[in-house]
Amino acid sequence: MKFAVLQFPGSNCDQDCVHVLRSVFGYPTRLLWHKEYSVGDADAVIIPGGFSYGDYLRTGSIARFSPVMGAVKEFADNGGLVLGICNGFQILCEAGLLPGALIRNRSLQFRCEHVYLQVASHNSPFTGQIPEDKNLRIPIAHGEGNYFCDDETLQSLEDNDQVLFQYVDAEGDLTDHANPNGSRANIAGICNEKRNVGGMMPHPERASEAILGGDDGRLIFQSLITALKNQPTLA
Amino acid sequence: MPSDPAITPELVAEHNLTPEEYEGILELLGREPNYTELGIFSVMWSEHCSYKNTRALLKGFPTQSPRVLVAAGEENAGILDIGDDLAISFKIESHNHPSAVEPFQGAATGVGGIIRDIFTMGARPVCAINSLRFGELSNPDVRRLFRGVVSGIAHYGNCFGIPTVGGEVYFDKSYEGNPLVNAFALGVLRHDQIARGAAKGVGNPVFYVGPATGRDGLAGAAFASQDLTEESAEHQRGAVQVGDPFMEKLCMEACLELLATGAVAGIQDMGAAGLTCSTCETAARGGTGIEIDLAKVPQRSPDMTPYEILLSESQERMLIIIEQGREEEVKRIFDKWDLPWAEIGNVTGTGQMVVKNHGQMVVDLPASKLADDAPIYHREATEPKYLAAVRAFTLEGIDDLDDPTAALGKLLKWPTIASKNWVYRQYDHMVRANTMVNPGSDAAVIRIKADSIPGAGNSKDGNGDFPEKILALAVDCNATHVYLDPFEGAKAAVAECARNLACSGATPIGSTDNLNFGNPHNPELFWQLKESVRGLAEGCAAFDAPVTGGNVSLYNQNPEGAIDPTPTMAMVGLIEDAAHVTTQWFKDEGDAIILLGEPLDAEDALHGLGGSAFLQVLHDQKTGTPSRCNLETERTLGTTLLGLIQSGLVKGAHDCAEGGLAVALAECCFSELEGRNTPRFIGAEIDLSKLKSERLDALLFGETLGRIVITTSELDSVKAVERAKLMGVPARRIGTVGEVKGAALKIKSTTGEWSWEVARLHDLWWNSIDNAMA
Amino acid sequence: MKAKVIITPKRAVLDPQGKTVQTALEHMGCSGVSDVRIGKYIEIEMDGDRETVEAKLSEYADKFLANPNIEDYRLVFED
Amino acid sequence: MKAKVIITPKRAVLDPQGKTVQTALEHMGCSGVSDVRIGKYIEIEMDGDRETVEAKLSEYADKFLANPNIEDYRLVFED
Ligand SMILES: Nc1ncnc2c1ncn2[C@@H]1O[C@H](COP(=O)(O)OP(=O)(O)O)[C@@H](O)[C@H]1O
Ligand SMILES: [Mg+2]
Repeated sequence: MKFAVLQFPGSNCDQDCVHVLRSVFGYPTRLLWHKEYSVGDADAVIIPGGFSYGDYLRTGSIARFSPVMGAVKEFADNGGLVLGICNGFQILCEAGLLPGALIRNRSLQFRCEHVYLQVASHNSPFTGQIPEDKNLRIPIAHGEGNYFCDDETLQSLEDNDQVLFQYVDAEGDLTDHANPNGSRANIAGICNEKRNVGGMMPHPERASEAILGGDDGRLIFQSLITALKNQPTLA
Repeated sequence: MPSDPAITPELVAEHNLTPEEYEGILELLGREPNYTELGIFSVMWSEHCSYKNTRALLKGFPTQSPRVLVAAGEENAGILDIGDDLAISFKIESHNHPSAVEPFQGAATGVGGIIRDIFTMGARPVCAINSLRFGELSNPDVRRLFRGVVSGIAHYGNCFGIPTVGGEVYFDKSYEGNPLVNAFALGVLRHDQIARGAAKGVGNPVFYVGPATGRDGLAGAAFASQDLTEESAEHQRGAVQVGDPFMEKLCMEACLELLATGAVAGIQDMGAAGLTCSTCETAARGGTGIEIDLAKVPQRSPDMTPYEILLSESQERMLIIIEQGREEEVKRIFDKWDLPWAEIGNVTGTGQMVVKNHGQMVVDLPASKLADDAPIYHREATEPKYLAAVRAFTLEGIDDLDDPTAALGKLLKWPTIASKNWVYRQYDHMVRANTMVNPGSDAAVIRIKADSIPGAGNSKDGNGDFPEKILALAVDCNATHVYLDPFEGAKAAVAECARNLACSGATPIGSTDNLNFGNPHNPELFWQLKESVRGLAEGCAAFDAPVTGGNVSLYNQNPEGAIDPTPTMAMVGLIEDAAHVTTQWFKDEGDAIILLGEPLDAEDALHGLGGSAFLQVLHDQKTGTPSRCNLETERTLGTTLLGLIQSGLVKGAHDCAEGGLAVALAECCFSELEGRNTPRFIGAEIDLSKLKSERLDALLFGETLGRIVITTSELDSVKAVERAKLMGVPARRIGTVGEVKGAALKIKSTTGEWSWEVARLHDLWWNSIDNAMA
Repeated sequence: MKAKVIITPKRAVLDPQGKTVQTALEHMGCSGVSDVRIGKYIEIEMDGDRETVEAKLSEYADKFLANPNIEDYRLVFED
Repeated sequence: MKAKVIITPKRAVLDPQGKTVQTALEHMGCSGVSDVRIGKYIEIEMDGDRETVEAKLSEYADKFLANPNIEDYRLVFED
């Protein structure tokens, strides 16, 4: 099983994702430069966090036009698994691979802190291995993580079970207080209708080793790995 | 092109050069400088670049140890060995005046500048910290500066992708209008990756990389070396420098990639005095000369004069000297990263810094004289008059407390003591997935893993048997104490750093300092500087933490007078084993609370209340001789604590600083947030009735140095106390960690017993700055 | 020629920056402000006559400069 | 009434955002772009006649809405 982690100018969580997949989980993982036209032999693609192109104009707006994103689109259209984290989520929304958009946090401030996530759907390659009643504790670090979509889109996200994660408080309640950025319906992560493309603002790669104060993020990578193992195309 | 103005005494003065200095230039050149050359001397001989007022003092710093690979002053930053062929490079630098004028961009470019210093050494920057000073938050203009500075640091660091893992913030009237912004960065490299800022190899081509040069921050170095007045802020020549962290991130990646090819003969960032400083310093270090043609330098506007191009401080630019014949590598790598580059000249053997414009000579100066022969001044120093009153202060008029209940709340709410979460939650402190202890404990702790080394992260194989390292970082300076006693206060700043490192389980290995002072021509202010440097030097020597580099920022004043003397000290330590990483908060109910160190200094007539937060907050008095700093005691305290931590006895450790023992205990009751809006509290029952003290206020809030609160399991408590005593450190059990449910801090003394709801104290402490900024 | 692209947040989209500025204005004593919306103002210097520039810019505004999910835009030409 | 505050980066000041967008446009095949500068566009709905609004807004633009160190602004009134 092989992973590719995209690298745009300004990506800065690329190495962190490589570290987790390679050193924590032990899978071959390579960086994929934004000027590449193919995802090669990768079985899954991670779009990491950071400030691609400085986040100028709108987050993710420039990165989505890079050659590699054409390849990612094709890969996703063919059912390939793609996970966008933070800036990766923003890029996927800009590219139209996920619905909605991520706008400025309502506090207008960048926020770096641990949040609690409720798993809204276990029916996805990104959440399949997370125990039923478990809420995750994972850090966020973003200035534009305020998920916005129109009412219709929100309805269809809910109808199709596309919401993956929602911000909750320590007790597991879905409150406004628990919402760090003003996202609609406390949304922290979603997937597409086909369920092979996922995006989330929190950083599971920063929560995959106990030495960093928590490893709930591992469950997300573990889900991805299990889903890949079960993919019929993979021996 | 308009012709250059004639050199008149007025023009010389405008360039901040004294008539004597101008005489020196005439002598050095044997002729009159032209206008551009005058500009060059003005920046190269400014305090910022030449340290002309402080160089003599700085000689007193300890700069050597077996770990030192590159010592202070040799290069852009020092380098220390951390074992297994690995090394670190770190440095602190100020951006005070630019931040006063334009807080957001000033602070942002300050972070950018220090990061450049680090990757110029060949190291990959892996973390940042900062030290900030502002006026009081009740002043709306102070809030504007504070907000701007913090978001500027956040903007640059977050976007660049460097975790800002710690820092300090103080609020005091003396910084009104003249905030201090000291930024620190640390990078990692292998021994064989050390890069040099020297122009080696006659004939080697000189490259300029990075964005085009504009009229940004013209003569900023000179500006930093003037008193900050309304006028100088208004008339700062040139445009405000705007930082582009995205560009810098690319520039760093490209430079590290280029360095790995072995094609680089020398590399230097363009910081203060941009092209001027980088060309003449590289030539001076290389013992060579350098010749460039300005026509080849990328420019943002078509009509820039040589003077402007040479003195511009446009950001994110580097000067790189390439081994002849390997020019293609620069082209390949910088094109890959879509970065502008230009070949602008070459290394010569003449010893001269020669600048041409379209082939026409504009500057011809002896490089090493320009870089190294700036005048050196031994300024007059006289003890300030205010110190007589400080020393005369007694506690006579200060009634002791009957009930400390309200006082503790007031102190915790005081912005200087209150939680700085409003600040650090805006910083990405976890990017790079290395941060083991986040902001909020005594020191930040990060691990160094394979992808921290330049080049290693890109290798195809896993990280293998990479020997992970763990580092701790702290930055400290109680400038009130320095103001009241510069020598002792400076020593105390070093001791506090060392204590904070010890509390996190680390042994100090090196330090870097930022001297923020007023006008050195004022003998009283110069005395503060001189005494502080002496204190820092003694302190660093005592902890075997050689100074590997630093920065001087003088002329920090507002119309009311100078800032409190602020010799900011940052220290780095090594932690041997992940199991030794220790945080400040209480861990489990029933644990024993032990105080290491003498509760009160018997020889201190003020019992630790001199210059204390308590006197400032509750009695509105900023005076009194502060607690003495006994370096020998502090050193023993540190090694003893480390010994206890390494033998697995210690569950938590927190030193006593501003606000004294009571504030330290309260802080131990608040752990780091578990999650958003989710604090974790734990109570404590403290019995101080066995401690001899004439005054309750001194016992609870006095700032006697050399004290650390630790916790151990009940089972280990006797052993810990005995071991400490055996090492010569006073130690006594003072209480027990209490319940989580309805957590309360209870303190008993000979005169009474008081109880505080931890949640309530936490609210005052946690939300104070938030509320002030709302 | 010089063209301007004015990008404004869609009515239905929450504009946190606009809201914050509005509140700040009130706090500063600037009364009577009932709405603030903050968008972008892009000035582009570009070769070609008005028609070509307009065609090109519409294309790039549609697909890149503005995000139709959350923003509206209009082009402005002067002198 | 409705007023607009148009805020643009000063000429002499670097506009990294504009530069990045300019390069991006080129890479996307939008040729002939020689300059891009990105500023802000603020729409304010406010009580009062044109004169009062103008006076007020100038004051707040100077001290709050624009950053005089790096930005210029102008007020625009329409209908
Ligand atoms: N400017 C800042 N940036 C990041 N973290 C900060 C800043 N100021 C304070 N902190 C963090 O808040 C905590 C408390 O700081 P401080 O009160 O200075 O502690 P101490 O007295 O132990 O030195 C530390 O963990 C520190 O790193
Ligand atoms: Mg401390």
